[in-house]
Amino acid sequence: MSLWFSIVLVAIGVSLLLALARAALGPTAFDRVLAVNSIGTLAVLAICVYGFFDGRPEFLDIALLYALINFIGTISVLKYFRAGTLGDHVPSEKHRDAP
Amino acid sequence: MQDDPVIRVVAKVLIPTIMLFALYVQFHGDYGPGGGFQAGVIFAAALVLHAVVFGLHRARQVWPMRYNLMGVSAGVLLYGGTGVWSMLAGANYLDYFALKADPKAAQHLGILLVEFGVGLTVASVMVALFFAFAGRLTHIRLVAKTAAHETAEAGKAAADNGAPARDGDAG
Amino acid sequence: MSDIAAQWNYYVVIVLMMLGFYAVIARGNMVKKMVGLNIFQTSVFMLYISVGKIDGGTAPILTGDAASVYSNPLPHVLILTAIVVGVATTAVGYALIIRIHEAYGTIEDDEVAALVDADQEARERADAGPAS
Amino acid sequence: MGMFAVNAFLIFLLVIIAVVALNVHRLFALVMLSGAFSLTAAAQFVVLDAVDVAFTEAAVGAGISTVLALATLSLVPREEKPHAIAPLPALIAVATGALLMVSIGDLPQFGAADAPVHIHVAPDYISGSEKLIGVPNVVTSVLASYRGYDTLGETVVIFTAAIAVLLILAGWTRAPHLRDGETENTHIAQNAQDREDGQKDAG
Repeated sequence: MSLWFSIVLVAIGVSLLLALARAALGPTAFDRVLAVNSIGTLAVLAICVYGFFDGRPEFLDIALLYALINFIGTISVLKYFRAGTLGDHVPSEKHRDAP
Repeated sequence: MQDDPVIRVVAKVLIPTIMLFALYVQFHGDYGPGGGFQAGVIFAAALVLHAVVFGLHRARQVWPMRYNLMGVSAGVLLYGGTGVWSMLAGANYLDYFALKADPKAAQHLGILLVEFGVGLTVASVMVALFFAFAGRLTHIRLVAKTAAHETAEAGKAAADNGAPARDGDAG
Repeated sequence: MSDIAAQWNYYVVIVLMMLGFYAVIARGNMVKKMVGLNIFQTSVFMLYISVGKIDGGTAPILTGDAASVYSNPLPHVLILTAIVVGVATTAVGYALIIRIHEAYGTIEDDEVAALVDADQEARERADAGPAS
Repeated sequence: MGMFAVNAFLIFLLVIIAVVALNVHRLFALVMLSGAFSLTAAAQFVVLDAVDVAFTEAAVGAGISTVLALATLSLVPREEKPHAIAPLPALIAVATGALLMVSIGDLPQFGAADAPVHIHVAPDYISGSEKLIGVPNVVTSVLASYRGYDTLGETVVIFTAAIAVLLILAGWTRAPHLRDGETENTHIAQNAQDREDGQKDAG
């Protein structure tokens, strides 16, 4: 049982490194957004697997929170891309262009 | 974001869920991981999501700044008030054993009140921070418009009096 | 070597601290300074939490089993509040950065310093004007 | 052993993220990487048994911090001026780190159960939380009951920070008097120039 959890943890670790490489190199900003999003997803997985590995699976709450926060973060970044600001459009002046 | 139906629907489903989760974290903090600090931040995150998806002015209508400021101070007051209550009951400041006859029930009550105060303050503070940061651009433009209006009015009044509008011209 | 393996966390925490410290004192960009400060902060958090860890221990949420060993809850309490206070102070820092940008049009600290000096000279010139 | 491997890997990952983050010049990438840093740090806290801390770090570091940083980036320039490595600060940082590393040898071993920090008040907290307070989560009972004054102070600090930010950002402001493309500084310089010109005319 423990062996399988170890294998899964190693797989998650390798995927984390790959996602991190994409976040660091990522030619466009969207690569970075996706990479950070998958780092978050992998962290959710890692916490779940580690919880069972450690014998205290009641900490799935944390994984739940991660998933929610990850979603909010991604939506905020996309809003920032589209509008250039997290607040309201201000029509009276020229908009700042997205990066 | 306002015109994207998928994101609007997902946000409508998710915002109440996140708020419910925040309340779960707040009141389940005695038995599992969680507590006032975490719950406050999660609750604020739900409002951030609302502001990002539906627009800041809508979020300000849903969660008015006036009441938000009251929340910021009410949390600290609730925390301090619990301490004062225990003093009135004849014990030291923040000594919950005096709140009730049964010691465990007293501790539970004290921790519940204090954690709720922390949660209220943290949630309101985080919302206030986000509104202040995201609303900065609108704030500047609004004040600029008012200032320009006032300058124009003052200039008109000065022109009517035949006096120069600028100090520099007086020299 | 076994010493390094046994104290691995402490060594890596210090490397993290050095990185954050360098960013705070050497980089001119204020947003980068703030991120460096956050890295510094996280390294301190990590040190505290590492100190609180006990081998074979579990999270300090009572299981009802008398035999279980719990990690030390005290560092957790200190760091939990420190994280929330940390984000509040970070927000004050970002707010000041926004105002500095509105006032000087740049967030590089050497450029801000040059502008402040130039403005000081302009003021002195203007004040010295009536005497000459 | 499994815990040690996961712990060592995650904390090594943190260093990699920090190095990469300090080397990018686009502030947007910097903010994204600091979000990833927080997420990894939170996973590390779970491995080190600090579940409450992990909860807070995930909500604060990855959520609110990232959003505030993005809101800041929408108001300030998004590129950093390229910098060479500054020798003196690098020397200071390395010297500080070296001093600390030398003193690590005196710390109790990582994970040792008989370290001084574990035998002072922590056992009292753990047994008291069960018998006296009746709250299973020891962190909550220490936070709200044993160290209630401490938490009151932290709450007041957060309150103060909110007041400060509201005064700085949402209160009275001088920026509106400026025209497009002007900064406060050009405004002051312009005033000085105006005064000078005025005197010349008067003279």
